[in-house]
Amino acid sequence: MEEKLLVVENLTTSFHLQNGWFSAIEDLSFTLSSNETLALVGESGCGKSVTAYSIMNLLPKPGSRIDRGSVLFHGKDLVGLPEAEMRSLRGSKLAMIFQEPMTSLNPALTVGQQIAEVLYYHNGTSKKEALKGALELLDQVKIPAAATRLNDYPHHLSGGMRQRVMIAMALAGRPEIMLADEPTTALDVTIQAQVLALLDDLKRELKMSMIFITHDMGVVARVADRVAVMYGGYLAEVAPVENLFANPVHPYTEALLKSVPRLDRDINDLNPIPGLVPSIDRMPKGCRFAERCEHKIDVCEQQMPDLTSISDAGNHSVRCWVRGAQATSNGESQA
Amino acid sequence: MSLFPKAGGLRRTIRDTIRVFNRNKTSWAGLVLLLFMVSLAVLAPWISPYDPIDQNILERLSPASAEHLLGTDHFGRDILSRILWGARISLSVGTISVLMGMAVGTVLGILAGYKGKYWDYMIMGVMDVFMAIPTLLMGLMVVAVLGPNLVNLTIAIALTVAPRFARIARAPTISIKNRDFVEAGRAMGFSDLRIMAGHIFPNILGELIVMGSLWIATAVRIEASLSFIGLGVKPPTPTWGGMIREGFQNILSDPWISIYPGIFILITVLAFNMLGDGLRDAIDPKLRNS
Amino acid sequence: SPSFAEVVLKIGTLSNDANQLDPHVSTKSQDKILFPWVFNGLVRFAPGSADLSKIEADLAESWKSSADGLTWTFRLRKGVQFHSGYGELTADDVVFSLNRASKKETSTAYKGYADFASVSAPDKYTVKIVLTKPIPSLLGMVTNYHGGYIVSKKAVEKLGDNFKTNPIGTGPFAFSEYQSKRQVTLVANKDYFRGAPKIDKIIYRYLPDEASRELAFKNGELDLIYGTREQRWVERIRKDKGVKVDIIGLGELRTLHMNITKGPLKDIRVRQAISHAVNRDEMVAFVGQDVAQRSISVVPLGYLGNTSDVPLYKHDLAKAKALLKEAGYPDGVTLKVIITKVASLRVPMEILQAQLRKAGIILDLEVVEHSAFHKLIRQDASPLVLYGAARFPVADSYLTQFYLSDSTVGTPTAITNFSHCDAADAEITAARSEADQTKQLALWKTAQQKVLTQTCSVPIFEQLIVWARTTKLDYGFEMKNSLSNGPILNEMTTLK
Amino acid sequence: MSKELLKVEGLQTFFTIKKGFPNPVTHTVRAVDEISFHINRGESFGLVGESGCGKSTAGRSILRLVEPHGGQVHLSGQDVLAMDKDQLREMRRKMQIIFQDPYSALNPRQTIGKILAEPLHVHRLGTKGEIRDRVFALLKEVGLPPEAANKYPHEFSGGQKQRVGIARALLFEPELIIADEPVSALDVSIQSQVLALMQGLQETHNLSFLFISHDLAVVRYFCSRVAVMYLGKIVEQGPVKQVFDEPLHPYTKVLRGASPIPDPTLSKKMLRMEGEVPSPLDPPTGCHFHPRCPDVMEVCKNQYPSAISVDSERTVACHLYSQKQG
Amino acid sequence: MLKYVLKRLAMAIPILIAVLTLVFVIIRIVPGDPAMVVLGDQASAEALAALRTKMGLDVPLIQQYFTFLFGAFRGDLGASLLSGRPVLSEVMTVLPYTIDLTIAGVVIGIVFGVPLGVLTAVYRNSVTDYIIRVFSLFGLSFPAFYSAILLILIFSIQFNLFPVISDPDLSNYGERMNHLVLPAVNLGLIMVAYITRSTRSSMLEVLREDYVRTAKAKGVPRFVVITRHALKNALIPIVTVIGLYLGVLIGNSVLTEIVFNRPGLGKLILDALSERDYTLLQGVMVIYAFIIVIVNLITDLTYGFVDPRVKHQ
Ligand SMILES: Nc1ncnc2c1ncn2[C@@H]1O[C@H](COP(=O)(O)OP(=O)(O)OP(=O)(O)O)[C@@H](O)[C@H]1O
Ligand SMILES: Nc1ncnc2c1ncn2[C@@H]1O[C@H](COP(=O)(O)OP(=O)(O)OP(=O)(O)O)[C@@H](O)[C@H]1O
Ligand SMILES: [Mg+2]
Ligand SMILES: [Mg+2]
Repeated sequence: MEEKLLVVENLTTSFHLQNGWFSAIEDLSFTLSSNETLALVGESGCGKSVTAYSIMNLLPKPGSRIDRGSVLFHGKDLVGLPEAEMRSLRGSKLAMIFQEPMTSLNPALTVGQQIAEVLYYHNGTSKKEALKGALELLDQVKIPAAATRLNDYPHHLSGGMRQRVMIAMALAGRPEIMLADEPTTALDVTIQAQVLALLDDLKRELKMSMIFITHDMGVVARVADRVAVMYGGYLAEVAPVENLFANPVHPYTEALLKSVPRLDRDINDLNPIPGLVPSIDRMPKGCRFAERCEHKIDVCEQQMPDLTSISDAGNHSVRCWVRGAQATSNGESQA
Repeated sequence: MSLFPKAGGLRRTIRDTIRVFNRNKTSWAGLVLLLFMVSLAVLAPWISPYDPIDQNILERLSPASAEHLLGTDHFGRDILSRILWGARISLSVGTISVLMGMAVGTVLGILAGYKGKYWDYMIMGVMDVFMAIPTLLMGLMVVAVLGPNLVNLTIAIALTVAPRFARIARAPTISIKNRDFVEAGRAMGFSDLRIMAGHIFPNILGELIVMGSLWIATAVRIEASLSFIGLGVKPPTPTWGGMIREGFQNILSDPWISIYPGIFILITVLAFNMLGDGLRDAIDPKLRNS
Repeated sequence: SPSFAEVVLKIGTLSNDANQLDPHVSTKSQDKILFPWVFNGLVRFAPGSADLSKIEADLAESWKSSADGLTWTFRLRKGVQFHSGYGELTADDVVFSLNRASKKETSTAYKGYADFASVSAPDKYTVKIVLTKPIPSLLGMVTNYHGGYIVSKKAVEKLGDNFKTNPIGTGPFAFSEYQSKRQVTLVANKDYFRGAPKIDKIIYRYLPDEASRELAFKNGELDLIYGTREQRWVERIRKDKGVKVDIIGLGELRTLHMNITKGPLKDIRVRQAISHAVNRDEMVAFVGQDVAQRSISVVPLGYLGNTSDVPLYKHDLAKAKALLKEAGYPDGVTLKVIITKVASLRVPMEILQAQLRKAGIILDLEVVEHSAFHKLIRQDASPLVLYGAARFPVADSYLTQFYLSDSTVGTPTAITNFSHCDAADAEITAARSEADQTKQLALWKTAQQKVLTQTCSVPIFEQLIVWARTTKLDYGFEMKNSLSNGPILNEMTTLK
Repeated sequence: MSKELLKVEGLQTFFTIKKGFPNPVTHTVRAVDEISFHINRGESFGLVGESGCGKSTAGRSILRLVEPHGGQVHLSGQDVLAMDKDQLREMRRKMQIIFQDPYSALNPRQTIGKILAEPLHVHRLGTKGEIRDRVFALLKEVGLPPEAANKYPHEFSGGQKQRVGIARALLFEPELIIADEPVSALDVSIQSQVLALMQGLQETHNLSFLFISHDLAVVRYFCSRVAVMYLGKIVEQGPVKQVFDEPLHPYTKVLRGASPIPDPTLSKKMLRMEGEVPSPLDPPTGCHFHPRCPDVMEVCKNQYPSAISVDSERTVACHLYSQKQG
Repeated sequence: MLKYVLKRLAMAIPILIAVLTLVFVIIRIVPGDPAMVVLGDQASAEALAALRTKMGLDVPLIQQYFTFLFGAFRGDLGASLLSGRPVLSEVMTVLPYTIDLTIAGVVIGIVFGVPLGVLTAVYRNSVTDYIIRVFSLFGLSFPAFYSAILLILIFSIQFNLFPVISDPDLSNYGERMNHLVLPAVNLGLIMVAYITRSTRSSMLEVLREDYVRTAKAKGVPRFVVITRHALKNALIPIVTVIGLYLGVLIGNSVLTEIVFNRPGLGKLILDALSERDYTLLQGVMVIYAFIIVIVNLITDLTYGFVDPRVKHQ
């Protein structure tokens, strides 16, 4: 079996709200191989960002905690790692880019300074060399006239350029894993296309792994090798991208694909998913999708199913009473 | 009568307020202190042990005792009684002046912010002129001109407060004016007045209340400062600042004459500051969830 | 640069600034205090006294008057030098000074010199004064007080307007520097004709705030301060180690003047009611035995001509109320009264306010700036005027300025007759040129009786002046009375 | 009654802005620069384009929420731009707007009931009882329970708030609704709910929509005709299927190619394109698109192409086609 | 840049004129007579009239107004009615004292306020946070005159460390500093309170910003995140606050100068007011308005300095 770069197991993270602790992600397990792109998809609030922050150990403190689970990076558990050690990983081995290129760059520092900083603190290069390195990185992310841009402040740049700067910054430490939290959601389609293409090229060149967070199934189709669909803090379905689109198993995945209008074909009637995504302090008891699910059976509202593999290759797993691996056994016992 | 009576309207408002207060406990402390001060002021005629202006030369400058809980001043007047009556002045001058300044300033600020263009230039231009004169100096001049009395003192402070509130009201007005619901109002054919009074004002009210309570604290201090300089209200009317000024003469021998009113000023200003501070934290949505 | 043994005396005085350091012009306490340190008169009160009968020679060595009392001749001391190299004092300077003092344009004391026919200098060291009528107390007019100070002619002519901030005299201390609103610095006049002073430098600081003065004194930043004129203060500060308190006369008489021409006060019964409502004993008790005296007449104690044989109204609230009722004010009256911010008048006024309230007379006090107060009371804006003053210690000065109808405020010859009193015009004028001392005294007595019968004013108490000093400061004589309101500092004064 | 409900001709809206410190310079943004189109009764007309191209400004100009600088807008034959204040009030009952951001579109200090009732009060449309009934009816129609009337906006999810926005737009029973990106801010699953709701309402009320969006898929689903905007100008318009399936203008092609399609087998071939969207403060000379255009010609750099009717329903503004014709 | 400064100064002219007019009008309504102040209470009516003529108080108000206005713009604020010295020189003698005091107050405010504010923001809701916040609330609530009195009682009278009267010889630096300590602390305390609070709230806001998260994600040391990334941006609102509270500061400096008997604009203005020294009063108000205008300008220029978005637009 190929080496698993990152193994996330039973990760559970909670937030403190007015009336107690509530888990935003629960029992999350997935793996990431080297040079692989895993897409995390799901609607707003399903816990995509929290997953990323939990891996990076960037959860807002106080007010949040990792209840259990582990994040094994090269076999080393990142959960509970001392802050100093974690910091040396952040920005070098593990890099992250964010959704809002407008607000994620420091308005008071030049683009060059912000990129050079990574080199300065991680590689111990001199400030001057770091700036030189920053210039190379800007070239690498295809920013025209990079030398002049080095001294620009973020507000001089357009959204697409800023996102490239963010990418350059993430690349500075030669990361093994890049976590991209909706990096193109705020961009126009044409610019999104450019950034996606850039990420694609870079990934190939640098042999990075990537966790790509998005809610846009179109983008998933474009970038992902494997897809993990999240709902209400749980993983609903994990599968290679072709499998998922060709054969969505979880009712949520299926409904999601059917509910979006498509540019390439006529859809006369949309099939909206009824109801709302529940918030973390009001999660239903059993399967969290149950109340919106067309196929629900009694057990769905009682108990959460496990994430089980349904394919022979072992690469397609689903968490569902009706269509998952537990379906037959439980369905029978229920019936 | 409301068209859609809210589920337990008043109770709900109270509940919301309590929730807001609970986020920052200092609001509670401030409120309690303040209510205490206000009740002292309101009840002064009944609870103050002596007539605040009654002199008793023979008992002058006596320290705290069973008869005079906080002692007497250099005219032999009961300090506790004077403080209680003085609370009425300090609190009412502070509150009324800020309310006046707030009313004028808010109207002008909303107008300037909403109408923009020359309205903005004119109004804010005039406000800038007033702002170019430091608060205390403005009070100093106005009181010196109109003569020191309660009304003039109040006007003086209101004059310095108004331009600040114009500023405070203008900034959020400009940002709210660009919010879609204002645009929606215009698309519905609402008049400017309705939009300003019915839609913008309620949305900046929270901020105004917060700033209001902080400015009352300042106003109480200004009143005390003007009285300290000797531009307060007429004798023998008791005011806290005036009492400190009078007591200052005897600060070395009979410090309590200044210390007691000083403590009351401190507590009152503190109470308003705490209340305003807490409210500010509670009302600021950015500070709210964390 | 401060030499190692320089003796510096630091004084804290009242008021926030000098007014004018011109002795002929300024009558302000803060200025008056330092004039006797810088200037001399032809004669002087014995240091520490204000007794007219103890006048000694000063710039003049000797003097005599003609038999008819109309011509006075003074022999000057020789070799007296003006400060800052303005040369020797000569008769010319004296002539110049006395003429200056008697001119309206250059002096505020000019009224007192109305009966001077001429002042001349027969020779360098002789001065001759010719009068139009005899003035029995002429010597008083050439003492070290107000118009009597001798200034340098050369300096006045050279400095012009600047003289008022750069005074040149012959006294023990010479003016060195004036910093507005801060201080005046004087330095020892090493050539002083009575010998070089032992204090090298005087820093005379303007510190209007009593508490600040005291704090600074306590902290050793000041050696001598103008004190708070209250018994308690005096007693307290006396207890401190190394502190000596001097209570100096002559006192300032605090009088409540009532405008007899206006409003309810037109009715004599209302004025009498006020007189009865005033409680002098309480007032004195407030201010304190050591620093206040109950006044006995409209002329202050210790003034030539003062008498207790006058109808002073006793404190009697019942009578006050009855009189008010009789006058048609059964529910009392309310009077809008203007008063200065300055504590020495405001505080007694506040006490009066409380006293009169008990008789149903409500005073609505408007506290204004001191200068506004002076302006307004001269416009008859206040029916009651509480005024405190010390004048040259002769009954005439007081009676003329406060009770002669010539001096009524609002008239061209106005001085300080706030009550519009006209009861004793004849007596006051007659007494002034009465050569016979006994007759003069009788006239003054009648005048005082008449003023009180008309109830023009309520004399209340006399306020003495308090100075506190470190015991290191020794005047060299007993400091009892001083016309300047301040201690006399001269060559005898030492600071250890 | 004519088929044509709204006719926009040569509409222009400019903004002047000051930029720079310490010495600001005034720039003119031609946010909407001579656009023309029409909308038929009962039709949904789409307006697509990238951020900042002037879509919202166009919508707001038609409603006169911003004052246009030129051109003509006719609603049912009436000249909207010539109306005085009173006429404008009347007109606004026929033409309403839905906003993109459901959070900012509702006054956070008013209950939903108040938000919906106030306009009726202002226009004196009925007694209190009638107004109340109308509000409840509308809530029901947009799929909200009657209790919603007592609640405040923050107590609702984005999709529910957008429903309130739609209900408000329906208050006066307008003929035309300008929907400015009504679903862009919504979650995927909610987006389809709201789209379905709007579609249903359109049928029952015979509404016309000016549907502004940057999402071609949504426009393709919702609209019958579409105009593509680029930097203040319409570059192409026509029936939605024709425009998206066989785009003429190079920009439309780019836009289409860049739009992700949820199908891994198709989308890996997504178009790659260089160049940034130019600043509207300083648009390129000639055809605004020429710096990014794969088919750029010399003429494109100097001259803005005029709109050419390709057939009765399609126009395109591109030199490629003017030459073919000429 | 120079052009901008000049333009801003030109824009201040109408404000200054308006302030001048306001002050002129207000002052003339005040009762009281400067001639009387000069001549004293025994002066004759004639002498008073003569002096009024000499002081230029007998010409029509409107003429006085224009004389004053034109004078002011030539930099001539007239002569003090009382001392006869030019107003400008009166102001200049005391200005160093006020400037010393104000700058020291602001410096104390910044030196202590900013770090304390950062501390409270970083350790939000901790004991440190509460303690500092309570102290800053107290700082705000003390009237300036009251804190001044307490400082004197404690440090001068009790411990005998500093003089009661702050009236140093400016050429003697030791004395100048020694006399400055208490008044500056008095002024600084309040400034510390204001700055701590505003630093805290602007730091809290900035710490929530996405770019701070970015900095953390880059693995930059915490101290660098707080200073270089957060504080640098938080400074912008802090500058505003410092500019905004200058008015308060001036008010407090007046009170401080009074209690410490320190020469300065505050005492000058109070004296001028109590003595009806019209020209001096006008002059000082003009200077104050001018200072405020200048400070506003400096504040705006500082924005350009700390906020590249402003600088490079
Ligand atoms: N700091 C926090 N405090 C409390 N709750 C939080 C916090 N951050 C996230 N949550 C909750 O955790 C849940 C998951 O949030 P998360 O940000 O991971 O969602 P997401 O999938 O990234 O959504 P989006 O697409 O909106 O970014 C949400 O319900 C959110 O309310
Ligand atoms: N009030 C305004 N003042 C100045 N410029 C404006 C104003 N409103 C819009 N603009 C400018 O006009 C141009 C068009 O803006 P508009 O909002 O119409 O674009 P849009 O196509 O709706 O964009 P988006 O998709 O971001 O909503 C933009 O460059 C914008 O910056
Ligand atoms: Mg997220
Ligand atoms: Mg828009």
